Amino acid sequence: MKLIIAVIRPEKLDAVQSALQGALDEGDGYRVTVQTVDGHGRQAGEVEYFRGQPVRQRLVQKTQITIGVNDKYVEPAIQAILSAAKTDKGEIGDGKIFVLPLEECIRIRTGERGGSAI
Amino acid sequence: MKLIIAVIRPEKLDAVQSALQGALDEGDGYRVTVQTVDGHGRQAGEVEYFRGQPVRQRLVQKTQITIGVNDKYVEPAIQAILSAAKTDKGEIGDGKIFVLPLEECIRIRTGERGGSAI
Amino acid sequence: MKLIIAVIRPEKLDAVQSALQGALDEGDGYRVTVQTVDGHGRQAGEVEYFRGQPVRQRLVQKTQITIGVNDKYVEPAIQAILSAAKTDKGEIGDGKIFVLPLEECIRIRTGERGGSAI
Amino acid sequence: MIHLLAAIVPPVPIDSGSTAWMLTSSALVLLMVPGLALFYGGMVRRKNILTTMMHSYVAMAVIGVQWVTVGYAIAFGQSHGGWFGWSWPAVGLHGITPASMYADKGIPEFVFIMFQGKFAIITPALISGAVAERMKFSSYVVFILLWSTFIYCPLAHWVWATGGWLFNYGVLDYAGGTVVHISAGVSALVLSYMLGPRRDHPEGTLLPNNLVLTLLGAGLLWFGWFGFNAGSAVGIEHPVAGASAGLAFATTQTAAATAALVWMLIEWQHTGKPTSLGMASGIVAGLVAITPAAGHVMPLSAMVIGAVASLVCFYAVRLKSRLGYDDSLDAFGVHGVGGIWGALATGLFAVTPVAGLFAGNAAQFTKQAVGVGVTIAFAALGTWVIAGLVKATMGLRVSEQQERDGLDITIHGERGYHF
Amino acid sequence: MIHLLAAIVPPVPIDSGSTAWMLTSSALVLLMVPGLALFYGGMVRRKNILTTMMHSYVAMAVIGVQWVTVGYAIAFGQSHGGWFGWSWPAVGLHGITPASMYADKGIPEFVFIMFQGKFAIITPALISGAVAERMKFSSYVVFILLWSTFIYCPLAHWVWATGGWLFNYGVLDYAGGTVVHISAGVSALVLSYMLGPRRDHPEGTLLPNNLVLTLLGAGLLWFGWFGFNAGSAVGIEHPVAGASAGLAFATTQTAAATAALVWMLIEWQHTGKPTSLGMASGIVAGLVAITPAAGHVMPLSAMVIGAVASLVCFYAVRLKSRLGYDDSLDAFGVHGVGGIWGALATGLFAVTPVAGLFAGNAAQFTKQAVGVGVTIAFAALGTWVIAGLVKATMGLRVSEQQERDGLDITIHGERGYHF
Amino acid sequence: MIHLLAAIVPPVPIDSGSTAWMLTSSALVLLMVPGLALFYGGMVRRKNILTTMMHSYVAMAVIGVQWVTVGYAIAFGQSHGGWFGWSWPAVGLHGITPASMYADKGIPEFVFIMFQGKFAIITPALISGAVAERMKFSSYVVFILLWSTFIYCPLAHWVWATGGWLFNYGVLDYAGGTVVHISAGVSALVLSYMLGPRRDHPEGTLLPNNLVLTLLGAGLLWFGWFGFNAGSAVGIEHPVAGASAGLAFATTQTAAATAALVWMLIEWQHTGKPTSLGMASGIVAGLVAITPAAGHVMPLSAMVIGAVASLVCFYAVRLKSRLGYDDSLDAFGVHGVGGIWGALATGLFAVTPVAGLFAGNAAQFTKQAVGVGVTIAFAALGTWVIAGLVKATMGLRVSEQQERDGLDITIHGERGYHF
Ligand SMILES: Nc1ncnc2c1ncn2[C@@H]1O[C@H](COP(=O)(O)OP(=O)(O)O)[C@@H](O)[C@H]1O
Ligand SMILES: Nc1ncnc2c1ncn2[C@@H]1O[C@H](COP(=O)(O)OP(=O)(O)O)[C@@H](O)[C@H]1O
Ligand SMILES: Nc1ncnc2c1ncn2[C@@H]1O[C@H](COP(=O)(O)OP(=O)(O)O)[C@@H](O)[C@H]1O
Repeated sequence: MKLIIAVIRPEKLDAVQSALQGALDEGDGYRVTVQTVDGHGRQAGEVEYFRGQPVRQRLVQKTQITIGVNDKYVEPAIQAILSAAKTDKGEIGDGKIFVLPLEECIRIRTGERGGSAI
Repeated sequence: MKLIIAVIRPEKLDAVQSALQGALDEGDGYRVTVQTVDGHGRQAGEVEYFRGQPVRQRLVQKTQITIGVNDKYVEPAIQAILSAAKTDKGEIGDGKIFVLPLEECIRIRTGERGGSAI
Repeated sequence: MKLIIAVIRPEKLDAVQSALQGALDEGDGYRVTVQTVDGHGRQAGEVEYFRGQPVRQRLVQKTQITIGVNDKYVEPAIQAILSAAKTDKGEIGDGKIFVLPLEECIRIRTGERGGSAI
Repeated sequence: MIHLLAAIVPPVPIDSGSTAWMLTSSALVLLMVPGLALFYGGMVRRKNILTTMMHSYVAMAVIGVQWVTVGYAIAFGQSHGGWFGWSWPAVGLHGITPASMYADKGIPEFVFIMFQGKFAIITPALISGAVAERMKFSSYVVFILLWSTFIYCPLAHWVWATGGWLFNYGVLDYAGGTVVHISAGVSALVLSYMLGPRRDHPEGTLLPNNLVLTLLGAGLLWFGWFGFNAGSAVGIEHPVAGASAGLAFATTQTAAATAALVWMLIEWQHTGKPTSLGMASGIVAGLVAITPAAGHVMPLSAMVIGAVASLVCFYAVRLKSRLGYDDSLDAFGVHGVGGIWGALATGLFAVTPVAGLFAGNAAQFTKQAVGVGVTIAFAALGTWVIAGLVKATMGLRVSEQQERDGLDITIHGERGYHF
Repeated sequence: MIHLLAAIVPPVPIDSGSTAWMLTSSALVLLMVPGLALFYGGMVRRKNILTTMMHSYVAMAVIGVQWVTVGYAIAFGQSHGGWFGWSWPAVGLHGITPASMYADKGIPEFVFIMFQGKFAIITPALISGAVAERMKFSSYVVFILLWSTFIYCPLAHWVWATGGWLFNYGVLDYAGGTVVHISAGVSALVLSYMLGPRRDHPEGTLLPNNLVLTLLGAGLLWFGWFGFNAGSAVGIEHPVAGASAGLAFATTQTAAATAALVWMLIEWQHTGKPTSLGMASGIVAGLVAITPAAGHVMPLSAMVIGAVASLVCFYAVRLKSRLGYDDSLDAFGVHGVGGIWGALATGLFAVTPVAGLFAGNAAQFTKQAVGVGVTIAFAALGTWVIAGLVKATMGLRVSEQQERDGLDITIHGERGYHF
Repeated sequence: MIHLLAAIVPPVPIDSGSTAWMLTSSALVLLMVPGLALFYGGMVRRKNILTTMMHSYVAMAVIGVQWVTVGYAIAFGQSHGGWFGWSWPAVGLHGITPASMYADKGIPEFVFIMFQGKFAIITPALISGAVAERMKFSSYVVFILLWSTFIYCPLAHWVWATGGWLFNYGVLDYAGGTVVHISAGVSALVLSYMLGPRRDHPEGTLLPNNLVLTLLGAGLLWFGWFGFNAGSAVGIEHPVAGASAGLAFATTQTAAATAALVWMLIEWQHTGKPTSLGMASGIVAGLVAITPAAGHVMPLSAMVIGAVASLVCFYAVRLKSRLGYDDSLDAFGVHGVGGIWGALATGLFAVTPVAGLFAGNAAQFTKQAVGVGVTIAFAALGTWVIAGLVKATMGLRVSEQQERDGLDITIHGERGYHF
């Protein structure tokens, strides 16, 4: 099992969710946890103005999604994210995917553990 | 050391915190980091209305808690979460627990590392 | 590759970002993802008043930063965080750093994988 | 408000200045309803902000219609033995013409009706502070409709209408200490007992979602209250925009300022933290307490009334945790207690047009005490009956799950904020 | 508003009561602009809240200047054949003195100019509801400047100025059913077709960022509308603060309350969820519909007008998804449809000073229908020409990326909230 | 405001229209305080929003009490050599009765007292913009109490009271250019120097937490300012709701609109981003600048005054980063600079009742310059002394940790939002 953490553009969330649904849904829906984050990558923060004075933000708003998957779904999930989160030609700020080892997964409702709980 | 990440119902946070305190507090408090997330699992998002038109949200608000623990506390922590986060008979949307390997842990205040820093 | 997750005081974020820039920037910027969290450690939550009645919050607002780094940058990143996030003499509530193994990293823009994508 | 029977006075020409002030006052009192919605709405948890605001807004809709349909007829129609009014032409206002004048005040009757209608709207909305975060919305709507018809309208008749029995007896209530605040506050208390506390109440991490709204609401209330009190000169004199209105304006301002200051000082003394909620609460407590007295007392007395209002309300609010009822936003603690103090204080400090105890007329204090006692008894009993009926037929409370998930999404299908 | 030519009446002394009410009314109508900004601003997504509010605020700036420069001269200057006005002394108001009186109403002409100027400001701002979240700000500014000068000002002249051709023909429009609401609503519809829908519109997860603001905005609108409608007694009688103002106040209050109640009941019936947005929409629909009728009909008729307004607007709003245009915040669905209903209803229910159909004067209904038809045609055509010109020269829409990232940051360089 | 000694004029009967307008104006000016609280509150960081709002609200409490206790006596009591007033009956207003009339204006003295009291409340609150995010709350409270008593009240006496030395000399200040805006703005500058900059100020990521509040605040200020300026006709003529009020209303509206437009255009030109904060700032700058001139100049002059106000304030605000002081929310940049320009412009453009430079009376410009100079000197010196005393005894600034954690939680024990 792996835990996939991806940081994407907020406006791509809808597309990514649809792509994940395509890749992961086995009939009982797909599962994902989403949160709002601020990121700093090569992309610079936005400039805002306060009474005529420019203020450059250090961070840009991003969306982070977390998905626990069984091993055989890792690559499909990555491909789904890649295809949906990338802008036309790929632009700075498109984001990043991290894959972490996941040792255990437990469904709170039933107490099931492991691959079937994911 | 493990890093436990659990996604629970927001309204269960108080109960889970109390349970964790019971399981983890060795006299110097218990430690946990909490954040607000949005999730998609088998549970469907809520329906809202905008001038008579129903709008189904894709995501449901959830609470994510993160706990770094020494190995012997992994199971007690999981049990505490399971007992406190589950609704009476277990309902869809009760949430999930992920356990990740944790290689290192450092207390910023002292610079201590490893199990005693957790 | 490692994923470093650090929970720090919100008011230290600017200093930590500058320190990370010093430690990690190889000319193409440094990368970090930031989010607002609530924490419970030895530090107690704040007391607020509601019509004369004190209400102790269980949680304190913290900032969490996440950084994916190649192995040789792990220690410099940790040192940067430690130096910038610590209050003068080190106070309860200064925060914690977790280091997790990172198996894969993918740049969405290019599809690059591994160390060069980080 | 004291006023004469329209029928027996000769027609007076329009006084445009008085009409201007009464139109303005009526608009100001309407604005108090959104003000109240913000004041209350800011104090609840995020998941209940819309339903809390809707408690005020729906009063504008429901009582707004009820008032022109039958409310005015019951409150200000021909008196039946001093107990209630009824005049067929007042039903749906169908017999009132633009040329109908109100008494001898030089203003169109429509303007008086509207001014009074705004009082009828805000009074049940005040009650809603006690039921926040757990009352069924449909039951609330039915409750305020019945409450307004069977408690508020008769009470307004007793105290304010020519021929009303408390009016005849001589109870002074310039702008609604008994009719508005005591009646709403006491009913709030009864209702909070009947509803029971919020499920997660005793644990008490119920922090206000947005104190900015509460402060703004208090500001709008203060602003609108000038119409409420200084507009109530319509019961006293002609022209309406004259000496009595000027006095009422001055005492309203002075009592609110003093009460805000005193509440802040009490908090500073007690906890070291002068809160913005305390500031807002002090403002409202002062405004409540001066309401029955506004045009009857001098500014220095208004200071005392305001100062004492904050003292008694501050301690009344703390009582609640000891007595175990859950008056969520202190509708009783502020409006009930503040109103009782204000109505009694009118009997102490009044100088015009009638003297009070300190000016040598002890009888007036007795009259005020009777007015207070009658209002408490009538409102408590009436609420107990009406809420009992609603409870038996529709139920008063939302389900446990609705309360947990918040009333906004479960009842109204909306969330206050999408940030 | 019906009024006589200032030149031919003998001077009347200042009536301080009427002046007080008109000063107050003018201030109240100004407050409707921030009210509208909140009403609309709360409904859009967080990334567009400031630009949506700016649509209203910039009208205060741009039309505020245009009105005193040439707008008043076009609308209320010497009539040229009933088609438009022009008086050199009215340009920049340079020939008007503090002592100049308006007609025979006992108020300074400056006060009348200001009152009318507030109407000129809010009308184009109403349109902005249709263009939210995608129109270029610079194009919007140019558009409203041209629209106000070439559509609003002439239309106000036709309907309200002595000598205006629709005025002479006998169309009744107490406070702006045709001039304000139909013209704005129809222009909004045309503009939303010309702009096209928001890119992410059909998917429809476009939830309002802050309904608290929308509710507060509706409350401020209701409050300000008393100035809008009851201040429009200036067209009818002297003193202005008199019988007609009183009637207009009463019908405004009654229609708004009834419409709010009915919209809520419709929603309860349809979806089981009485929403706060529905409450706010009902309030506005009722206020819109009563506007042309306010001082002409009785309160019971106002109830009917308000109730029907919510019915027709509720269904009109639903039409939009079927017809495929994206009137983002329902400027047409509420103001256009509500205004048409109100203008026609005035022909049905009017009793004073002219009778309508139900009082036996069928001719008045015809006149109203003509007024509605002319306004629709003129506004639609005019908007099509003006927006066409702007589109050809400056473009109407923001870029795809600006729309995606939000107009606040990309156009105004700001974000509404930094929480 | 120019007014005559009450004692020497024969009693005038109540004019209900004037009284209506003055009651309304007093209420409107009170609403400016919550308006200011929002305007300022929206601009600070989230952690300081409540304390920033409390700076305005606490002025309602503290100065509200001070004014009826001694403030009015000092400002408008019997003049002692033109330097300060004092009348025993005015202390606690104990010798004033509802029947006491103000001068020959046909309004109760209580109404005049209330109107003036609202000015006394808002003036120190304006200063708070300079001290935001770092001043100790207790010190702020003591400071405004002393400042109002020893700077504001005497200054009001000098300029506005019959017998005041600047009044006798002939300085024109219709509604408070010198007394209110210059005095507050200059004191703000001195105080910001004495306090020193916010610790994290130069790094400058100090983005406003909620511009929606700032826009709403600017809207409420605009609305309330009609009472501020057009109500100040009370100093000029009877009836108060007459020609002078009408003129003041028209110039207020025109200057605000023009200034808002010009500020927007300057920003568009400079940075390409017409901001909502710029819109709000332009509105306020225009309102400030027209204040002393409102009833003295014609609308075309008001346009020039408004336009120039935005120009000078826009550049004055930028000065601050160069001169290194931290006037957090530009109390000096907008109120000080705008007030100075407005007071001088009054000397240029005045036409009624006295002529200014452009109407051939150069002497008036000199008088205005003297008025400006005296006000600057007195306010600067007085603030330096008072703030110095407070600094020496209580300290002016919060601790470093309080500033870091935010003043809301550390001083008031609250957070603005719990989302
Ligand atoms: N190594 C990293 N560690 C943490 N977050 C990262 C890392 N790389 C990218 N991110 C997150 O992804 C967002 C987008 O990154 P992007 O600018 O597309 O990366 P790159 O510059 O590598 O193409 C960043 O704002 C940041 O939130
Ligand atoms: N595999 C997963 N990956 C990421 N998040 C998950 C996963 N499974 C569950 N979650 C999170 O937990 C929340 C509750 O899940 P739930 O509906 O109870 O899961 P299940 O359908 O497996 O019982 C989801 O909304 C989501 O945020
Ligand atoms: N073991 C842990 N698991 C999860 N979060 C932790 C842990 N230890 C610390 N934290 C986070 O770091 C924050 C600061 O911790 P702190 O009080 O400085 O820790 P300590 O008491 O160990 O010095 C906490 O509020 C919490 O959010």
